[in-house]
Amino acid sequence: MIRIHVGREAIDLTVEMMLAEGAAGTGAVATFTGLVRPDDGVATLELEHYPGATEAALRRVAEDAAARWSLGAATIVHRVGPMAPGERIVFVAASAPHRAAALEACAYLIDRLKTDAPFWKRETRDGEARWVEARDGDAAAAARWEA
Amino acid sequence: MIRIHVGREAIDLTVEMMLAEGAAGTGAVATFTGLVRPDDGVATLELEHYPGATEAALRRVAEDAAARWSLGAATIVHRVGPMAPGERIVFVAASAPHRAAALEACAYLIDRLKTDAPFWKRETRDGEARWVEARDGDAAAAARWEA
Amino acid sequence: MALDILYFAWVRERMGVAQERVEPAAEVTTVAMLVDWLAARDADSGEALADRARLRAAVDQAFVGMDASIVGAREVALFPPVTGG
Amino acid sequence: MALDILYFAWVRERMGVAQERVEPAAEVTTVAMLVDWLAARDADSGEALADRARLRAAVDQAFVGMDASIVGAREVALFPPVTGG
Repeated sequence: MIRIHVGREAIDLTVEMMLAEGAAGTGAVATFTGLVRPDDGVATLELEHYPGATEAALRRVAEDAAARWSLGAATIVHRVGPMAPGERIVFVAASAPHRAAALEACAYLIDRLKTDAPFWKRETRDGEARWVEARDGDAAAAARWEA
Repeated sequence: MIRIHVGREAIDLTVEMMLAEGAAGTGAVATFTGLVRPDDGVATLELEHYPGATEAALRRVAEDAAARWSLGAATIVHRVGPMAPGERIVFVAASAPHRAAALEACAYLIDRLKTDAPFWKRETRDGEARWVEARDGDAAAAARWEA
Repeated sequence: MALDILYFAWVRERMGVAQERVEPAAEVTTVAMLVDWLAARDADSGEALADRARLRAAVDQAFVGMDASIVGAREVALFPPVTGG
Repeated sequence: MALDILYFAWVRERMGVAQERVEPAAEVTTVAMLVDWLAARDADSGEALADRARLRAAVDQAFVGMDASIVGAREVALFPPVTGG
């Protein structure tokens, strides 16, 4: 089961975990949640995206993971619009019969998402907004999955 | 924050995620959940443990992870007693400022738990109970963290 | 042939529009040539698109390199490196 | 000196008890020697502890190898390889 969702509303982990755990054959679920760091001086974070292209890119990432690790479920939920410190930006989950596949696929989902999906972060600190710069480490993290 | 819990009651992910996400400086939370596989022919799974020694072993694993990856929070919650297919056996979480630390620490927590904590599984299939055998892969997975 | 251009993040802010429809000359056949063509129209566009090393593109919603063809494309997006997750 | 022995999983089932208090001779100084001493007491114990390759131990709640000392220990646990998680 592939689940892709991009929306302005808060991410509901209870629902997402229920879906991930409920996939056929699931003995292991690995998840990653990204949050607006509450102590980083950021007052608000705003996420912009490329509607249509975003969902297609996320679906490709999830389908690649599901095929590579024979997942029962691959979930990517990403929030857009303004959000406050402590709120969830992204949630990914991988469900598999055993843990190695779930853990690896989860890392793959978030690493690929960081480089392959058209989202842009703008943060406001001390009343000043600036676009977040891409990190070199993100490309390296995504590249390690190419083999 | 180190959170260790061993108990007979169902694992409440909402509470556990709230604790893991609420740790100081958290921008990333990686989790692993182990479930009784619902389609595996197992009617019930029973978990036995070594009271006292179990909690101490889990605390050591969590403290090692917290120190190694500078975690904001390390959680290990493990259920004991009888459980039904689809139910959660174990939940681990690692909270960190960035994702690489959270993902690696989460894998470490579950890999080390598999070899270092005194739990034993007994499953009932077709009315017959048998003790689950340890998997060779578990020792190998734990060994890869020794460096 | 009419082509929709979408701008995101600081590219959008610098361009002052999120989207425009253009009709570049027939010899404009790659993303790089399209960026040059857009930038050459006026000083503001030129400034907005000056930092070519930090520009990325998608043609018909697929991420591509700057040398990718735009022949027959309906939609080209220009934006900075992505920062989601 | 009195020593509490704890058994878990199939070791417990085969021994027929979860716990017992024993007083081994002073020359029984390691886990392996303790297992030999327990197994030598009667045929049932001998059978229950026969599969030495699949026995693991903890001394005073710390996992140890079979050659670990039990001198001064208060509690020794014997069990199969663990299978949690």
